[in-house]
Amino acid sequence: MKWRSAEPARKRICVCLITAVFGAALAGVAVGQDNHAVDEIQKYRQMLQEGNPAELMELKGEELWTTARGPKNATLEQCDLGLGPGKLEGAYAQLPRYFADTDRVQDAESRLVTCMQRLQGIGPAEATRGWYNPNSDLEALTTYAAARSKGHKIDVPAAHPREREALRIGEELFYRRSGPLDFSCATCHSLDDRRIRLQELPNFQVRASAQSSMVTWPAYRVSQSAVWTMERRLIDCIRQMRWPEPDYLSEAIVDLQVYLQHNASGGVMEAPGIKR
Amino acid sequence: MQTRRGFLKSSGGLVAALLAAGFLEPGDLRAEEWNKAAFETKKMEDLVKLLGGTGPAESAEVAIVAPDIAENGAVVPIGITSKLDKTRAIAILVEKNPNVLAAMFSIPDGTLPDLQTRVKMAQTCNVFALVRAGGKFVYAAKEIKITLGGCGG
Amino acid sequence: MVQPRIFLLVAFASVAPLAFGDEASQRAAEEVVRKSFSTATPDQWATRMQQDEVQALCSRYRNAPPPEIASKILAAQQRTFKYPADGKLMGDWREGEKLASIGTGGHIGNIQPDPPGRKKGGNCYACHLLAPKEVAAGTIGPSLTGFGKLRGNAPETVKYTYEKIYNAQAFVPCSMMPRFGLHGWLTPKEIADSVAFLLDPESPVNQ
Amino acid sequence: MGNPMKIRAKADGDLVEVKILMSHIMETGQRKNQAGEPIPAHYIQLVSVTYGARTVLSAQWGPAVSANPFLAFKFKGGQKGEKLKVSWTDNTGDSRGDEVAIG
Repeated sequence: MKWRSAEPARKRICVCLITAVFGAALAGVAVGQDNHAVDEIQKYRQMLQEGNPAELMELKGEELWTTARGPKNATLEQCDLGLGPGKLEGAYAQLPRYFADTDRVQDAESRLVTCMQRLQGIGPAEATRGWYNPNSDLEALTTYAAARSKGHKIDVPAAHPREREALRIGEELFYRRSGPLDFSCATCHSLDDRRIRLQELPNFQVRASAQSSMVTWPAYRVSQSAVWTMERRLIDCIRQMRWPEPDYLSEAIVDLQVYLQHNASGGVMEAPGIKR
Repeated sequence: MQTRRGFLKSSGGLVAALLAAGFLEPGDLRAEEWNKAAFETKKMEDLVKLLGGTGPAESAEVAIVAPDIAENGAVVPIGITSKLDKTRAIAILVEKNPNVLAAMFSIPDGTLPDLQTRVKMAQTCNVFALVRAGGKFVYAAKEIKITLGGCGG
Repeated sequence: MVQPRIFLLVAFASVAPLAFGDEASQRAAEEVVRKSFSTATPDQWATRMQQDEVQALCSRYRNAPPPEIASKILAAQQRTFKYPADGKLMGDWREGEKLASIGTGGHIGNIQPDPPGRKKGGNCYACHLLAPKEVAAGTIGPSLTGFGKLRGNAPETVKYTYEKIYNAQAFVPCSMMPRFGLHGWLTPKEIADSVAFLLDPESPVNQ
Repeated sequence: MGNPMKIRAKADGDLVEVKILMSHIMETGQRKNQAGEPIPAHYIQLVSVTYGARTVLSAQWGPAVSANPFLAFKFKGGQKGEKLKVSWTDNTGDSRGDEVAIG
């Protein structure tokens, strides 16, 4: 509880600065401009909702899921994403979670790689090759899996000791500052109602805000003309922080997702979303 | 709910379908081939001339439905409606793109002059909706501001 | 300037606190970081992953250090300033304006690195409103519109502005703002140009 | 041959509302890759939507249409259960056709 006091205190300082130093009138002008810009951006996003190209990735993922592939010439239909073999509906919303058979906490993508290896005989190197290229197989499968959780509540209680440990590490990583810009995830994501440029930023310390973000990933990013999964999103946030690139499917990325999904628990999945 | 089946594996059928459309008038957009020259024009007036028309004049009967601000120039949603009788063709132009023409549509009888698509914009500028109705070219304009979102890198 | 510790109603909507943030958790997280960034070169480790003392403390205290830690950070950071060789703390606002919009430079990794030598900017607009004409201005930090108009550009103000950009944590311990000068992200000359963008009466920030 | 399209066609009385998403990179030919080499142009040029023998929309596109193009329009006279066909051809000669039953 004690660490939560940080942001309200900082916000108060900001408010003091704006009103005392710059004057209420000036602040008022700035807010007026903001509102028009924000309204029009809302309109922009609403128009994009009409047709989300992520549905094309969903289609591709479905085809990959149901097509026999690999040395074992098998489909992924018996893949166990946590609710049992072949039980796909709602499974993504409960990830990451601990899997006894691999003795690891896994997110959707790392679990899909496990399934590809065990069911299809496709090794991790092949399964993940070019994963970050637009429309990659693994991202398509993840998008398909996430879409099969539409309407399900995110539910990551982190009750298992290993999940609890991942949550502890995930929170630690969220606040970890380093590099030439002193950034951590918290730099952009621990304040309410803030924007970077015109992009609103979720505050992952606040449940409702964390939910509004996490329920829409994976998402089609219009600036990239591609669907990004949460793995990709996090790896790129870290790139923007000017850190080195973390490994795909690495423990750090899974643990961060445990923290984010835990905080967003209760949110109803709407993925795939569409974003800037 | 939705059925889907690929039916066309080569381009032959498409050209035939476009030829069969019969939506064009002589000297107008040519259905049988992509109009390379049209997509190389730099100004709306030049495009209209190329298509055999004059003008165009601004018309309140044509409307552009689009946000004032787009968060990314790579995807700008544009809706166009025309209240003019005999609207036979609609084109979307982006004033400051390297080539001005983004897309043109022919509107056969029975299809409403009301469509939506998405275009790329290199920078803040006017978008034009060019309409050919009753043999005349008219247009509507709307400025759309392209902003930067996100971290900037 | 030490932040008051205040509890607001936000706690209601906050996610159930974990009350971690102890040294053991921090050490465990570092272990995971070691394993998870396997492609980082030794140089990248040293310059981008290894935490300095301030970064480690701010991480541990979730950017709200207790008073004694906060004072320690302030004192140490106030000794870090370096100034331009020519002593001019106010440069060319036009150059500062350019730097405020540059968000590229310094990206590494295999997926989307910057080309070598790509110019680094301050990217001020990511977080601050500056010239009112720029619609796409962020709100992570306070609005700086009219900064010079309101404060003037007396030598103390110029010096304060320079030092604030050079090392924000010399004024607010664990500030979110990058320590642009300390890390050499911006050169003293570039910081002076940014000062001019904020303070010069001709700058669009003050129009 | 390109990837499948996503087509929605919904009849409301006599009026059919059509929404189409196509999978295509729509590369302009004016961008460069990380090595500084130009990325060749690759974009859809011709689009046709047919209902039986009747063409209900045809289009010519340039590289300024966004990646993974979206197209929405309405036409009169379509019947529920009947087929609607959408096809495209790009500048490399590749093409794709898909069909959907009007819902």
